[in-house]
Amino acid sequence: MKQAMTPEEIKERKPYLDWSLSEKEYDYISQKLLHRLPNYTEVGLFSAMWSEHCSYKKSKPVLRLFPTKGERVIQGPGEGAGVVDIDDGQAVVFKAESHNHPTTVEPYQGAATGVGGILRDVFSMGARPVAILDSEHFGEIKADPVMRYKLAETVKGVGDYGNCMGIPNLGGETFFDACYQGNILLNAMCVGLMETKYLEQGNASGVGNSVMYVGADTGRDGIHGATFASADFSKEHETQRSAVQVGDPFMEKLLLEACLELIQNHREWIVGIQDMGAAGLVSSTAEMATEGGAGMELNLDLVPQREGGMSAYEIMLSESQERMVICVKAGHEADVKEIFDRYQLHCAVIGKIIDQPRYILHHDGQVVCDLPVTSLTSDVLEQPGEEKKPARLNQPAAKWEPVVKDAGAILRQLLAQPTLADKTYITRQYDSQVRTNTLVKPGSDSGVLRVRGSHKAIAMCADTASRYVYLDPEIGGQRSVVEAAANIVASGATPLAITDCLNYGDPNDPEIYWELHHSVMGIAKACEVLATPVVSGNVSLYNENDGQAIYPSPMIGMVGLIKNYDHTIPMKPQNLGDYVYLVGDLTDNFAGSELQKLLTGKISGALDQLDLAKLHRTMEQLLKAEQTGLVASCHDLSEGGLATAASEMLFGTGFGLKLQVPGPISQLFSEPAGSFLVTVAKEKAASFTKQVPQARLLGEVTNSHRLEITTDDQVLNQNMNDLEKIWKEAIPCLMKSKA
Amino acid sequence: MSRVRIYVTYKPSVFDPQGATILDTIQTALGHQEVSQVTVGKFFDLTLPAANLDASVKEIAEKLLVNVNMETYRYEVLEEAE
Amino acid sequence: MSRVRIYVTYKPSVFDPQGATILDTIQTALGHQEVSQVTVGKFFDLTLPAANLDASVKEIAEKLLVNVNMETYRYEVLEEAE
Amino acid sequence: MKFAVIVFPGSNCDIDMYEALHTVLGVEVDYVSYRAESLAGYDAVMLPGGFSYGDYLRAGAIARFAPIIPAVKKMAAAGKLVLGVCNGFQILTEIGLLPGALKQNESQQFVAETSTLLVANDQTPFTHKYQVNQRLAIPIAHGEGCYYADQTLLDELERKQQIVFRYVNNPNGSVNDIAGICNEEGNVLGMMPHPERAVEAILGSADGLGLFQSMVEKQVQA
Ligand SMILES: Nc1ncnc2c1ncn2[C@@H]1O[C@H](COP(=O)(O)OP(=O)(O)O)[C@@H](O)[C@H]1O
Ligand SMILES: [Mg+2]
Repeated sequence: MKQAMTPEEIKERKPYLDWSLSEKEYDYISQKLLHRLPNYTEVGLFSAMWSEHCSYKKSKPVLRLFPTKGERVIQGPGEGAGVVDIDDGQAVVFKAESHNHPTTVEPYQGAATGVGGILRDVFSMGARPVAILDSEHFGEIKADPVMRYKLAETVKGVGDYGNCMGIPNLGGETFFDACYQGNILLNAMCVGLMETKYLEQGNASGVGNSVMYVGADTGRDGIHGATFASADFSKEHETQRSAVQVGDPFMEKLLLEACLELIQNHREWIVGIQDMGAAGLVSSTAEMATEGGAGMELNLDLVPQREGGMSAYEIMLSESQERMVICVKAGHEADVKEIFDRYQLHCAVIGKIIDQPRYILHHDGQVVCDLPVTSLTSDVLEQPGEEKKPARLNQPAAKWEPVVKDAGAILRQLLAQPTLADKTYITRQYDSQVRTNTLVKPGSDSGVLRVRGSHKAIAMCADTASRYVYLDPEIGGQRSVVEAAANIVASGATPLAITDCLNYGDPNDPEIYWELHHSVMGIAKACEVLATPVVSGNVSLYNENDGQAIYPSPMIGMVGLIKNYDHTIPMKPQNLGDYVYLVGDLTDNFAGSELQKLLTGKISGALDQLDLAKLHRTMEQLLKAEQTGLVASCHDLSEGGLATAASEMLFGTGFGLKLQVPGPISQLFSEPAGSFLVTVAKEKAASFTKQVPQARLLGEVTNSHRLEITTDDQVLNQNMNDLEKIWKEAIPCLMKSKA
Repeated sequence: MSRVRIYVTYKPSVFDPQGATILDTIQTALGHQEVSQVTVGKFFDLTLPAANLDASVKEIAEKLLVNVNMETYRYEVLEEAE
Repeated sequence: MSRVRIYVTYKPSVFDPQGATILDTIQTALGHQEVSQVTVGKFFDLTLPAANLDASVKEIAEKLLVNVNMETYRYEVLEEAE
Repeated sequence: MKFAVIVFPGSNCDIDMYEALHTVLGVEVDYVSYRAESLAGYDAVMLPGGFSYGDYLRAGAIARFAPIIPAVKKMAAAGKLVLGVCNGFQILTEIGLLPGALKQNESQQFVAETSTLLVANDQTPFTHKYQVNQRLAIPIAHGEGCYYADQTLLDELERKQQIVFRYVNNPNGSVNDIAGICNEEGNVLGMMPHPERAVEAILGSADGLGLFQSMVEKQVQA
């Protein structure tokens, strides 16, 4: 094939600038790595592999701050997904991934392929995906029909893919704020289970071993997806969008079953396996070769292709979905092929491992690429960003004091805010029970899944606290982890580890880099204190629209372990007359709260420091109480504070709560980190308070179906049926509005 | 009043898993090896006044019926009447 | 080879919520009050030899593409070639 | 009594059905591939839920050509019990073992929730452990579950008591609130709700147990 430009023309005309490769990087590659000018195909490969999406060149220095080790960590970051021991030779495998740009451009397919991609990451490790979670951030939908359409399509995309695969959706979050109007966020998380002995890694080695390609044919889908995802998303790009990736969950289901059959029954045939994600074939193969310390030679004419006339560059960078690469031991190619044939999947040997550390590509009878393997992967120039504390943080606004005249009216308004309102419109489109292990469906603090054949269960959640991160990246980062841990603990599970998706604006802006750096510091610190190492994650930068960045939005996906699922704690009160306790504190700082947004239309102010050690101690005590059967129900306070949490506990039950809360009524709407409402049977009260000394008795569970809270200055007394109606109808009503 | 038919199909380079599966079924399950290509599309029949037809159809198609990221369309007038 | 287009629609007695929803959106959200009816259908373009066309198409349509309990179809030849 | 759970490419509630029978009811059950051509030795056939062939075209439309289908029809003709759940129901209508068809939900959205069913006929081999008008909490999860039959067929179904389950709150627009129907002989049942997901109280409901117990007892009597 003819190269579109000669190396000299490339040097002169610098087309790589459009592909987000800088002149400095180009010069470094030519002078220091290759000692020659790269050809057209090679420059294309470099621009994709050196994009932030593949190389993490900007974020790597910051990511090193994360604690990644722990007693239970079997595999930390760097592989398809993190692997954490859950005893008995079993492990939980999980990772989250962002698909923000594709979802913003084409919500249905973007969301669907986001789910598809993260599933492959997990099953390429040898684990069976058992749950999907999704974190979605939208702009305001009230006055924006396009945003409503995007919400509907995103949800349909997440649902259709997971439903078709038969993997239950166990939770997520849906958040609304104007900062996502031009750039929505879709982070998908997958949790898998495996026998530890089947652990697979994405590496390729052993001279003479084969490189096999399996799954869907390669087409021109999503070419430059990786660089596209790493570039500011402005109007200009709207013309580039024909290369949409289309998901085929049916093919993925076959691929999943075939890969697991191969790994579990014939592990000895293979060296490593990896899915083709961002930057497709080049990224998967180059990373596998780097990982295995090997060289690789591929013949692109052997790659199954859906369209004729694709260039080497297109074949290597295609982001067609549902494809995997396997390094197969010499002599077992036919055996492997037999398995994939049986699932009616394409499978072809496309190359082999060679004895020099080079990455060589043949196409149309020519060598189109001949590079040192590591030049594409580990030799990337790291680019720690310049940092500058954002101006808004130098002088945070004065402390805001809410005036709450009618607490009932405020509560009703809060419950109608889409961020707080019932998400059944969304979760009802997701199958959450398929494969019959779901103990707690979406709608509680965490989703809980039984580990079939054992008495164990795993709990999981996905949380972001972007408003808090915006007001103070470091404390906000800590809060994100505390919020996730609180959800896990509320369900009765011991937090094990986290995965993350770091969603930020343009890192070349020093203020945004500072946000990234400081929020990661906060996350790292909280993970250290709460003993939840980071085992996998993903970075999504350049979340901007016409120069307007989103709030810094690190998403935390946490998984916890319940050793005996009889001790799974429900969110709803169970018995009339049970005592109600507050574990943790309320606060008079409303910076970043839903109340502040409701009453002032914006958020501002400084955050209070968190006492992480104390929060950790409290959670441990609460957990102990849960595991010894002292707790009847538990819910953590998050957006909307105690009043909202209490309402959520009562919805769908016939119960009421009668509480006495010292302090001004406004505090019922404050959002302290890591506080809980807990109900306890009266006869267990003494043991409970002994176990959790700081628990404060607030009142008890009634059968009036009213929420009655007396404070120092006001009484809140609301009929739960009225509140439930408001809460339930808010999102369906907004979605139906014609405005 | 006119009756208009708007045909919507995937752009040629967009992968159509449904079309691929149907073709495979026709060839293998039904044994019609002689069928060599299947593409799937949708159509919408609209009744609307003849005045300003072109502008109306264009707007309705591009704003609602067609996903311009991955689909293309064309339309024809089926019949015209008063 | 011929290129054949098979149109599949619901039988008239079968309620099509999709058409109704689209009509509603066109009228209210897009403000095109003048549109008075929308029906939706699918079509399949098949490439196959001209010989025995009618029998082949009938078989493929009735065995696979159409659920005769609720759908009807018709087809037309788009083009003929060697 | 021996059950067969048919596995089509894209089936995904096969394991749910298997576990309900094997682990919860403790009866003999095997997975049987869609490629098999015989069901000799089995007393009952279960077509599980999922997305056979991706549900491309129409739900259940392509599964109709699977090699196992003639054997399923043979079982039905021989009076053995055949149960299709969700995608299995869709397949049973596509292969003509049950009348009518399943359309996209009226809301045009996938719907997953626990539905309340009314037992409309407790005289079938699948429901004799229930009482007529008994309410059952059974999960549903489908996008194409709107049962359609024209008026003539509907009248006939009503007259011949082929309607086995109805929804209390119709979630998908099915005519006459139909959630499940059987054939005239009563040995083939298709239903959109998932009884196999309702066999353990810790998962939310055990109301589906009666259906499987009915099948097992029926067989023992036979
Ligand atoms: N997009 C979504 N997908 C799945 N579940 C969701 C989604 N959005 C919200 N949920 C579920 O709704 C419930 C409430 O969410 P949220 O208010 O974020 O809970 P919390 O404040 O406890 O983190 C949770 O169970 C959550 O898993
Ligand atoms: Mg919570």
